[in-house]
Amino acid sequence: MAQRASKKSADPAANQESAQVVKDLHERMVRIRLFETEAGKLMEAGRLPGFLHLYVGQEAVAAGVMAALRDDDQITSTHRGHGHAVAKGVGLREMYAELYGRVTGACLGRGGSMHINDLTRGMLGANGIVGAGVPIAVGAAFAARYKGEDSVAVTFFGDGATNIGAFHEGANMAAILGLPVVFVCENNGYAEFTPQSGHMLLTDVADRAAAYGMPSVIVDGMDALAVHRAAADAVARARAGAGPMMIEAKTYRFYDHQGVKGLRHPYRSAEEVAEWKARDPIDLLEARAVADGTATRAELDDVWQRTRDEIAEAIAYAEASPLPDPADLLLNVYSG
Amino acid sequence: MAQRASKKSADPAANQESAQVVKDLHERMVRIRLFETEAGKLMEAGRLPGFLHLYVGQEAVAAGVMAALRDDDQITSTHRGHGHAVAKGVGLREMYAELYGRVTGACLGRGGSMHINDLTRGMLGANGIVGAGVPIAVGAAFAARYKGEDSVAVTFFGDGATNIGAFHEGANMAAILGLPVVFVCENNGYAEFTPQSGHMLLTDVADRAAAYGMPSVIVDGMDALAVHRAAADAVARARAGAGPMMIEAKTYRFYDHQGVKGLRHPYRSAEEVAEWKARDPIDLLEARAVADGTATRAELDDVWQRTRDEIAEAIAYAEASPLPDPADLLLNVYSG
Amino acid sequence: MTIVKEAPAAAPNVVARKLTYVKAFNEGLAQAMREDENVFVAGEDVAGYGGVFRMFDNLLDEFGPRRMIDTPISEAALVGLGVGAAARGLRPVVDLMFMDFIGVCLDQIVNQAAKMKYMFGGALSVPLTITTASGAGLGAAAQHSQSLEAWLAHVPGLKVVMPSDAYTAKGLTVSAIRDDNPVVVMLNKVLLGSTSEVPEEIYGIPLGQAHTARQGSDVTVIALGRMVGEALAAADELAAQGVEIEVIDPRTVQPLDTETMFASVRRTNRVLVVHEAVTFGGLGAEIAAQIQDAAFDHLDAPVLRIGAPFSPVPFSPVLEKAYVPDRARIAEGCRRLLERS
Amino acid sequence: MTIVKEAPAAAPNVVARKLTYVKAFNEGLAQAMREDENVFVAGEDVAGYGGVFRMFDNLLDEFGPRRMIDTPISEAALVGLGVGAAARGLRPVVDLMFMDFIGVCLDQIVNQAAKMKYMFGGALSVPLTITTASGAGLGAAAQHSQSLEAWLAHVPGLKVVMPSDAYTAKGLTVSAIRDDNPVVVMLNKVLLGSTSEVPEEIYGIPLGQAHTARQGSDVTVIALGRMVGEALAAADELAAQGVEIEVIDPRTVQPLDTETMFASVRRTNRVLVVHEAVTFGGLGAEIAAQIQDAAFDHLDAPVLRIGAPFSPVPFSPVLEKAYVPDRARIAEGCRRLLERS
Ligand SMILES: Cc1ncc(C[n+]2csc(CCOP(=O)(O)OP(=O)(O)O)c2C)c(N)n1
Ligand SMILES: Cc1ncc(C[n+]2csc(CCOP(=O)(O)OP(=O)(O)O)c2C)c(N)n1
Ligand SMILES: [Mg+2]
Ligand SMILES: [Mg+2]
Repeated sequence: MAQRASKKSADPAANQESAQVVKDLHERMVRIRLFETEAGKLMEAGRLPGFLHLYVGQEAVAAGVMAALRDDDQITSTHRGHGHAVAKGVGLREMYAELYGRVTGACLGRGGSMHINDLTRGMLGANGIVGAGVPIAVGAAFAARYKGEDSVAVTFFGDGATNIGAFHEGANMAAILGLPVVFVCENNGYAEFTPQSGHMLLTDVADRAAAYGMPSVIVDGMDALAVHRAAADAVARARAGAGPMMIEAKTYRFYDHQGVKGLRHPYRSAEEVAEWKARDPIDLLEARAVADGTATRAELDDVWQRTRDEIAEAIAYAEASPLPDPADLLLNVYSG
Repeated sequence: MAQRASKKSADPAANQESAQVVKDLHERMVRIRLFETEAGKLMEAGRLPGFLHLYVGQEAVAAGVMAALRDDDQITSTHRGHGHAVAKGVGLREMYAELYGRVTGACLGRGGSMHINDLTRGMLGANGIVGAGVPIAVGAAFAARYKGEDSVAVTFFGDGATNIGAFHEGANMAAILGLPVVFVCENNGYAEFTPQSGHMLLTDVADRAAAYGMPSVIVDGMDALAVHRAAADAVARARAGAGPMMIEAKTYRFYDHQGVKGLRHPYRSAEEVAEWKARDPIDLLEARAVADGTATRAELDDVWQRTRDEIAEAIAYAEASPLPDPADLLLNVYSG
Repeated sequence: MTIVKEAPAAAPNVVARKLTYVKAFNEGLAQAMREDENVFVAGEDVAGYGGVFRMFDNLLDEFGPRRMIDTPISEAALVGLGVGAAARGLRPVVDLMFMDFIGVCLDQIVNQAAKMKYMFGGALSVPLTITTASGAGLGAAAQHSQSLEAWLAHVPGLKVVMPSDAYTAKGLTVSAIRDDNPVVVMLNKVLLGSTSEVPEEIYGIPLGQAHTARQGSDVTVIALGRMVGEALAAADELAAQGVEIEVIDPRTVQPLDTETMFASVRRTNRVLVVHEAVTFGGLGAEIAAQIQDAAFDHLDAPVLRIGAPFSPVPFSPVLEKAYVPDRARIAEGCRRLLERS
Repeated sequence: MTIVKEAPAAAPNVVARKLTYVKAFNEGLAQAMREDENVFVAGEDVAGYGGVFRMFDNLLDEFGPRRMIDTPISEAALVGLGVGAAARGLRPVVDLMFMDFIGVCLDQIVNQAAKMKYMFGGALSVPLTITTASGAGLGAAAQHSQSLEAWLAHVPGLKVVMPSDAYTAKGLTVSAIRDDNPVVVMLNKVLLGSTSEVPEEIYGIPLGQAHTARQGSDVTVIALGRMVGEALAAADELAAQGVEIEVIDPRTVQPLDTETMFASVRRTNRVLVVHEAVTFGGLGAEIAAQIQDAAFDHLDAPVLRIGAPFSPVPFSPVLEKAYVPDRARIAEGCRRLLERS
């Protein structure tokens, strides 16, 4: 049975959290939110090619986990990877430039949304194949241990992804090899348009960890501090050599599976959407921060404003960037 | 947590088992044992091409499960499939002829040991790919329900096979679709030469069933009656529409992973082998049958003798059978 | 784009009606489901949502949850479900969404579905249809844009069709479902919204029969899937310059109707093969190898192949456009062939 | 079988020493592990047992459990482990035992390992080596006997080598490990026990460089993997009849050294390509397509392809023997080519 950490976050102990951490989480979340809402607008305006799987609503998970990581810790991500990349510190300019397909992009315009990566930040890539990032993170953790480093690897995946073989194989592999991998399931209740109840019989994805002899914990994925505490524990555990662990963060996506379309869609009831929106992870953190005096409204607003400016600048950079040269079609197919 | 059914078999209630069932189980086990030991000898003598993964030691599982099935119930099997085929009623002549690569074989000589099948007996094939039979059984169960029939599908797999994606996906698929599939894990403690402790952290494979919301039971895989009772329960449950269930049978193979070589090999200790051999499933059943008066020694011996004759005849048939004609190389690649 | 349409035998009074490629597929599937109670559909979001490409729209309403099955993201189990159900007499249609995902379930397609009949000594058939969307052109990048027909056509026991327009999307799908073998239906993502005339009643298009989409005497262009339309456009352009291109649409790439190709090449003496897949190891290689053998004495120039360069599919539209073959490259290829004495 | 051996540059005093194919592989791997601390091996039963084909014998003793990793039966995770470790600077060697198993892990090979560098804009390299045993001839039937090089060679970003003897088994393995790209080493099961001269010290064989195993003026035979030995045997037989066959061993099928082939064909004017894989869509198609293009005016006969018939690999030895190409069929093919004016 997975441990439930969600309770903890209602605990008065939460108030002890250092103001530093709260501000860090807030900043990461705001960056993600603005990056994504602006990307959504650009897409609606027909300015971006390809697909976008927006992360809006799930910011507490990326922020909470990434705040527990070092630059040399590695992550593997999913089709819904912008939030992870932003939170891990990938440059906004390079990210937008990539969405625009510019040569200054994170993938030189070759990869697009689903392949954003930054090796200097330990971002081992978004991934277009559901579940495929899981074994890759296991390999990254293997390399860290092999080289005698104490970095860890974190792999993000959705509720739907836990039904694919690569997840199962990767989890068992990490467990039997005792590798420093943290498995973060972002359970947003849906795999595309199929509710969790339509793709598995379990209520808690975390219960799958037991099949690998792996401990697990369930957190409120709208509560950045709760996620952060759980992640810090799991990361510390992994770093200390105690092996992998799974975190299930219960969360929700505020936009459609792909694109922005809006919140309501036949597959989700208006009530359900409203309930989750009422627990917007940024609102929650801000309200708490203001209530307990960790930050003033003005300070928080300042973060939004600074980030807005940075985003506008990044978009302008992307738009001004040159396109790749078709003469370079074969660039980087092979090394050497 | 998996239910433990192994206790039950020590229960005095076991004695109530009808003599009919005991004799049925005995006969199936003897057939398997003799089929396999003779096949092993033929292989050692260089008379059979290809590989042989012998089932000796695990007879109680195939016999116990198959005695709970009807002809229209379907099974999918593994690389170690002879025991399942014999117990499901596939003809010994066709099986030997197949091992010899004769045109009278179960696969017309095209498939060999790892593809023996008999659709008239619900034997949907051995399989050379670990785990691949699992989703196929799920499909067979789907077809039964779709057609409004009440047959069930049983899929056999090893401890090692539960680490592969297809097992995971198939188990979850059966669970979410509520299909009449019985998952039988023959846990013989090894995946080739790797002990269970080297490929998973769990002691009981059955604990993996919980990841799919599937009930499970653990039985003594050397006790044919215990296996049979567990299988009868699971089959009845599935037939009644209550969905899939997993049975873990703890068992052991008396020969090497492939071929016969003998019992001892560096990867298994002599003590371990001796302990398991002391619990030979046929000896156990025979001892109990004689002790409680279900059968006389003479009756049991008669089964051995009759089976021996039948096997000798089947081998003679196989040896006398013609080889396939190379002119027919393209036979059965396509239908129609 | 003009395609010589085969009138279905049983339909003399068909009124010309245009349908999109995806609607034609959908109509063929629905009719095949009406025709045979044993046909069902399984895949991710095929039922409740109607498929991410709208391929399965309205089918849940008509056929209900018994025959329209939403599955978890478990492609190996999904194809396996189809194999097991087909082995037991049903006619499953399983959908793989993007063709690029076959890497996670190829064992079930290649080692199970395709080989089962053979390995089992003919004891059963596996009338399984696998539908999937292939092709580049939507900025979907390297893991969502591939054309992998060369892998599948190399597998004994499989059949593979590549509809090139709405008419073939419907007819080939119907034939795939009616066929007793595993058949992969490779729809093309860019074509989904394209229209052509489609008869209303159910019709099949014979598998393994190529179609001469345009007749011409100067160069034979053999084009796969979406490239058929590009070849026809190139032919229009060249016709204005007095060059007559013959365009052959194989429709089925396994089995491949090479006789139609040979006959054409023996008349035109020049041939170009074009597909979206990377050239190296693509189906064009097989076609070229067969033609140079069968029509050796008839060729005035080597068989010319046009495909993608040897790289993953790039994301940036400016690169993707340069990557995928198009009418301009086909026309230029034809001109090059004609220059060769 | 006699093969012209390249003397490694750095080894002037090598004493002729024969080794089996599998031992040569093993020696090359061990030396590569000694050379580079970042090389490790992972796979099923590779450590404790030394591999089911004895490919990894004694490596656990020398390199210990840190560098020799037994894994669960989880090929997707196994290859993924290699991809992730390679992305982080190690040089993993992951073993897939039978090549037929790639169907369960092709996504990690094709969509991850092969495309990662490209998709990531060149941010990293994936120096991953995948070893596996391919080929028919052991009565292992349809799911344990395939030669699937055509699939892999069709994938941009991958390299693929097919050692044809002990010498190349060692040298190509070493080069695969030293290479900064994902390389699949396709060993041949039937050759495992065959011997040839193998230098003791570590040496690489350049990837993408074909080797002329025998010179001749009448027909060029391009043979893959085990077929090289068969071609050389056929050449011996034909030499006795006064026909001189040139035998080319591509060694690497991706990238493919076509220049060596073209040069040969321009001299012999007749060419035969032979491989174990089914002919349709096999690598012979690509080779034939390229040769008919590059040497169009030099061919006295169409490029002839010899491969397996379009069927899964049969079990019964009498069928398997008829199925796999051999020296007799190669010799007969050469004669047919020579008959053609
Ligand atoms: C192997 C594979 N199958 C299917 C898809 C198509 N697909 C992309 S995202 C997605 C749903 C994923 O659900 P989940 O893991 O819960 O992540 P979420 O989208 O909710 O973040 C699917 C089915 C894919 N990309 N890869
Ligand atoms: C996908 C795949 N990987 C590896 C193998 C090689 N292989 C055959 S049997 C086997 C071990 C299976 O172990 P288990 O499932 O416990 O069955 P057992 O042999 O013990 O009956 C392996 C690794 C295979 N056939 N298929
Ligand atoms: Mg989800
Ligand atoms: Mg086992």
